[in-house]
Amino acid sequence: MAMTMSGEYQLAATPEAVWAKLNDPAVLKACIPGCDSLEVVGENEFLAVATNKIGPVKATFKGRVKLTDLDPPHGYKISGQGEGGVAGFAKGGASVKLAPKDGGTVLSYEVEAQIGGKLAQLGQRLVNGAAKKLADDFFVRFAAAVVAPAG
Amino acid sequence: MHATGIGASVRRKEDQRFITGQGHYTDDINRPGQTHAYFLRSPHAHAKIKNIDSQEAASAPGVVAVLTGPQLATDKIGNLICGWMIHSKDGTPMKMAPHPALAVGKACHVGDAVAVIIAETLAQAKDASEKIKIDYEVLTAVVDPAKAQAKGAPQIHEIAADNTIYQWHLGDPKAAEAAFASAHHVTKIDLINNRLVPNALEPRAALAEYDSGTDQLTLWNTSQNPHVARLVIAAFVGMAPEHKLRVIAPDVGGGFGSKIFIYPEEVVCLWAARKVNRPVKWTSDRSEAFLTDAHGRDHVTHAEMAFSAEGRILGLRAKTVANLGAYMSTFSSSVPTYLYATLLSGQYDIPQIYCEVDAVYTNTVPVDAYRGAGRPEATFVVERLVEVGARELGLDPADLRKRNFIKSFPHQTPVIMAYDVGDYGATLKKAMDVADVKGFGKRRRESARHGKLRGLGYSAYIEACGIAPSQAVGSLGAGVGLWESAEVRVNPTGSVEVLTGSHAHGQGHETTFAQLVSERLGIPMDNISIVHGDTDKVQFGMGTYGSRSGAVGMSAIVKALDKVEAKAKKVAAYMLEAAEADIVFQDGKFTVAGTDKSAAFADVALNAYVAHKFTGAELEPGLKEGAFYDPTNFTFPAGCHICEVEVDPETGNTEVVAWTAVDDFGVLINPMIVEGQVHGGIAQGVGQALLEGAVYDANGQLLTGSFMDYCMPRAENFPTFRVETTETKCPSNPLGIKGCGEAGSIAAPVAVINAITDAIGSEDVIMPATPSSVWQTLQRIGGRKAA
Amino acid sequence: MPAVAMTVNGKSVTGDVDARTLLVQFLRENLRLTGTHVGCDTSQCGACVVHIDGKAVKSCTVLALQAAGAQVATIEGLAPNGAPLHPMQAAFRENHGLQCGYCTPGMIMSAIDIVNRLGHDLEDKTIREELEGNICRCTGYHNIVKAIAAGAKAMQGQPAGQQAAE
Amino acid sequence: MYAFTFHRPTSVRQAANLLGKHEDAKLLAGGHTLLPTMKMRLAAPAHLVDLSQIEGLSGIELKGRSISIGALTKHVEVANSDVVKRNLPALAELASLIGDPAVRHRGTLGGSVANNDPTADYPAALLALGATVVTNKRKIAADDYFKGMFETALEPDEIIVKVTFPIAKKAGYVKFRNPASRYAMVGVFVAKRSSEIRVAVTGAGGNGVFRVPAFEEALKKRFSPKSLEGLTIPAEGLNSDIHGSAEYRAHLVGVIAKRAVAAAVETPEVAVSDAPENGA
Repeated sequence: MAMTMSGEYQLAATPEAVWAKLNDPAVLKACIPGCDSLEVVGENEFLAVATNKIGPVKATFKGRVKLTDLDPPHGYKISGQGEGGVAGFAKGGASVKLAPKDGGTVLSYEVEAQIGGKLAQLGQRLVNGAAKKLADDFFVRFAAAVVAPAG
Repeated sequence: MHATGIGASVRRKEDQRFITGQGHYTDDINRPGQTHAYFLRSPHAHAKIKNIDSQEAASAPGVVAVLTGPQLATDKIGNLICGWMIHSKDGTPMKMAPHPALAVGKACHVGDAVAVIIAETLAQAKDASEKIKIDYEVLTAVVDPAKAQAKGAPQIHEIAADNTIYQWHLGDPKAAEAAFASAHHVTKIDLINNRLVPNALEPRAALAEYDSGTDQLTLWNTSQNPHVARLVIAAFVGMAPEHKLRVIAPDVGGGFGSKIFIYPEEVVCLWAARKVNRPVKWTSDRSEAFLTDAHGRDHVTHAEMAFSAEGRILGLRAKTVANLGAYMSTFSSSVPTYLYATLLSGQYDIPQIYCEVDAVYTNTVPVDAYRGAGRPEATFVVERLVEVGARELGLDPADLRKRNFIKSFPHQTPVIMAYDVGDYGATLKKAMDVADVKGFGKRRRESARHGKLRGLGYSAYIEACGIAPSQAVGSLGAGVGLWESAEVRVNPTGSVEVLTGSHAHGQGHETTFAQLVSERLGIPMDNISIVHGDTDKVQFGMGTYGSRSGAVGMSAIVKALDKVEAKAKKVAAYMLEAAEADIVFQDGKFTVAGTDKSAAFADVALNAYVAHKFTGAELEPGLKEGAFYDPTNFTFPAGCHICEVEVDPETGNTEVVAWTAVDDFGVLINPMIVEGQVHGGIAQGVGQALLEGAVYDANGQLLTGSFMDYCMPRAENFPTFRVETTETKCPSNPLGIKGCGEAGSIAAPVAVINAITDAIGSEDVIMPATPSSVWQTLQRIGGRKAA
Repeated sequence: MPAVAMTVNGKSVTGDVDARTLLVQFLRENLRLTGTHVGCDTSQCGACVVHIDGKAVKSCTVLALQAAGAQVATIEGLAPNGAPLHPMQAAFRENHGLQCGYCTPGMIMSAIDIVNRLGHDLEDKTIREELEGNICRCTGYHNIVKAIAAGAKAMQGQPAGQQAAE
Repeated sequence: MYAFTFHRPTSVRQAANLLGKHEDAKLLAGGHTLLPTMKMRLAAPAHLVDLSQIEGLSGIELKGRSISIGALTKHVEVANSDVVKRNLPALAELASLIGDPAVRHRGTLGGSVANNDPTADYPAALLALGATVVTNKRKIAADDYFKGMFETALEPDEIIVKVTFPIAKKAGYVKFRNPASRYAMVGVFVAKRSSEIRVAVTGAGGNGVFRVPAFEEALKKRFSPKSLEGLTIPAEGLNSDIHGSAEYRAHLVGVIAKRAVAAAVETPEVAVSDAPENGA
């Protein structure tokens, strides 16, 4: 099943500062919900393992995360696809845009996510809400990370 | 008629074992040393399989073998086939893509089997399956039949450009054009016949065993036609010669068409059983069934009906795109063609009909015959056109129907079929009486007082059953003849075994067939056994589908009984020392005409076997006769169903509040069983109209993959049905019977939709008419219909 | 493997089972009581209904270990070894309340449970509502509803011990 | 199902210890959510802690102006309880609408509340009635308990012991079922107490059960279905799936709320004066 989500956050930092965080693997790891590990495997490419719980369902997804269409400090596309074993697979991408506003930065995103396999077949009741929540979680945490002191 | 003869509602013989838990379904059977198969299936709708690494899985605990598609070819196991050849308008044959039992190089739908794990226990097989690493390259999928032929759509099979399997047509386009040009009014509709998942309650299963000493393979499976399964698996898949393969379909828990076909899993179980030299068992679970049982329907249609100023139908045109899914299932090609377009005349005298059908591949589960197969789709088109036409012309829908009914028989339609007999006016009239159509206005006002919108919908359907004359279906492309066989074995003590090539999976053959024999031979039902479903016992048979077991299967029994009687008369003539011509057989006794000399049936049977009264030179000992019966025509059951609904305009919820069915099935052998068949058919038809529908997302993921999202009809979805019959005897078989198994599912969907559209005053209603979709329509038309 | 002991159709049974064994698997595979069927994997179809301590439950959604010490009744226990049919079984036959027979054991066990809870005088509407956990694909439910109404009445004169063979 | 170790503790303390000791342990009550998920291999707890042998976790008691229901009390017991039917008929009605009869014979209040499925019925009752979730560690007000879809205030080793429901003067629950799954597409619990009126909605929200202040305000003026005439809630944030759009669900919330109020109005007033319930 395919889902689209979007949102907007006002961040109290310059676009340059936000951009730096958006490209910091440690920040990404902290923001990807359930991320167990994020390993740099190439330029703007990571290997990630994330465990997500949706009610009774618990699935660990392993896969690649890539940053493309890099346009510092205006935005990029972060996309990933993961294999969740029996649960199926998930893939998706978020176009992230940064724009200066009121001395800070407006971060807006549009997420497209796709679920396949058993979760898509059996998880109607669970998946829509969960995907939205995961996307929200990511950007809520990111917003927090942006204003947090470095290190 | 006697207490257990033709026309009596005899209670079913088979029930004893089912109500006590003693049935023997495939999954109930176990063989010594049995292993379990688990299929690893593609989670992608369309993907290249670049590599399969099964090493770790092969050495996992309990694993006996891990097998993949390329090994099938190495072992010379052939592809599954579609057995009905359809040619396109331009004369080219249909584009049948290879369908290996395990995917080779490419997966074409979610659920396509990619590997099989054979292990000591099912849990071990599943555990091991998670250790298989498959490198997929995901390809773009196409799931919407209307988009499959579009430029730029991904091509699923090399053989089929534009994913087009065939572009077929029937009728005379020019004559139809002329009819439309002369029309006073043309009614046009666009509709979708929604994809359904058959969901027989018993999931499919297969158990295969190999005897290396005799090189014999045995397959127990959930099949509606074990002989055809054996034929295809022997002759096309090349698994084993026919005489070295035994197929047994034991008790089967419902089929509705989905168990006619030959599926990958049974082929793989046979292959694996020989490879590992141990029995291999596979039982589908429900989620797997959703992804592997052939689905039904899935048509996108534009249709038009031309009317004269007097409300006479002048012509019908339809253009349909039929989604056959990722591969061509066993009989898939015939469903949207010869089982569909040939019924577009409905019950009406329509001078011109022209129909075009494009069949396409998509990245979805294969589609094949499901209860009604083609005929529900045809009925939906015809009865929507008539209903909408009547409303547009301002005519009473029942009157418009009456005006156009075929009234003299035989009647040749413009679309092949020659209707033999019927009285459509009689079924409509009786249905209107039983449904109290006259009182509908009052009921509608009563509903309105409770804030509900009440509607009434008709469905005057016809079907072609008892398929069919072999020569006819052969000329239309069928790869098999559609006769049936029977053998009547009279034992020396006078008890009888009837071996039939038809197969029962809920229809009660053990009872109805015995009723026929009981009446004919004058022996009690308890002395008769009906044997079916085992290729080692029954010589050959074409199985059960298309409501053919009565009209064709029982006619074969009649033919064999004729031979038994003739032979028994000869024996009786010797016993009674009379001329054969003087022997009369009645009420289970052979009597010398005009005398009181007689011999009971059992005595004659004994004498046939002891052979003391005659010499073998003149008459062979024994009393056992076989027959093959090939019908001379289809049968044409027809009837009228009337549905009343109440729509809750606040929620969009539709409740079926009354149902009347009046059907003409010809002669009824067991009215109780016939009624039961009608009930079940109505439920499936109402299911299609209100509740059921397979939904794929754009990437080919099946979103209705369990009973959590695919809504099965439940008891509370129905009122008490009113089921009646009329009778015109079928002239083309010795019993005068027509077939009843599919009527309800053919008649019901359009009756429901005609009722809802009547209730809300808009034709814009899709199937399934879920509360949310009806509510949306109500929003579009601005609330409720003016009273 | 853990051992499990329970009473099934009045007989004490024991078995060693993998903890993940479902009650329905234990009944079908260990005890060879194959009258209890599996028709879905989401606890909806009701083909697997048995009674635990006198109450209808879906045996596909109970671990065998959870039934330890319980009284389990299956379709096979209603008329064991050629005993006369339970009135509900007889009513299903008399009213043609079954076709392929696959949902039937679960239907009958649910039907007896309905009578045990709601008594012998059941309206059609009540029966239809109470059957929401039992799916039949063959009959359209019409004759099942009739059978249960008739079976409920027939159970009235029945000795208490035979209400279900717990 | 994946392999796991099965535990059958006989006290809440033992059960809590097992949860504390094994990171990957799950409580098993009725099992009607967990076991199907495990069968699909979509959950793989290494340890299952079956609560059925613990005494005192089940039962229904009238305590002052509240009904206290043990966590392991089955839905059928709540549906049939004379105490509940007399004092909180809407809650009995709600329990009678969960799943199907066989499911109600196994499924438990505690299991449902702990799971907090966004389409489950009980959360609406807890929130509308202002119930209190009593665990082995503390008491949690319903307002603080539900934290979003499938999320609750429960800590990893916290076990629900019972839930206390203050008795309302009038209450009603109406559920519009998803026809396939029988879960709520929209379920609305309306409760009128002397202190306040609450309307809680389950099934519709992307983030689980929620209250509708606008409806509550309208009902304060007059507790009648008419007060909700024409009122609806915004579609934003509501579930949208193949069974119905967010707009449809938003509309249904208004319709079903009206019906729930009608149901509440029709029930005879419960003769218990009610006051903020504390320290039960």
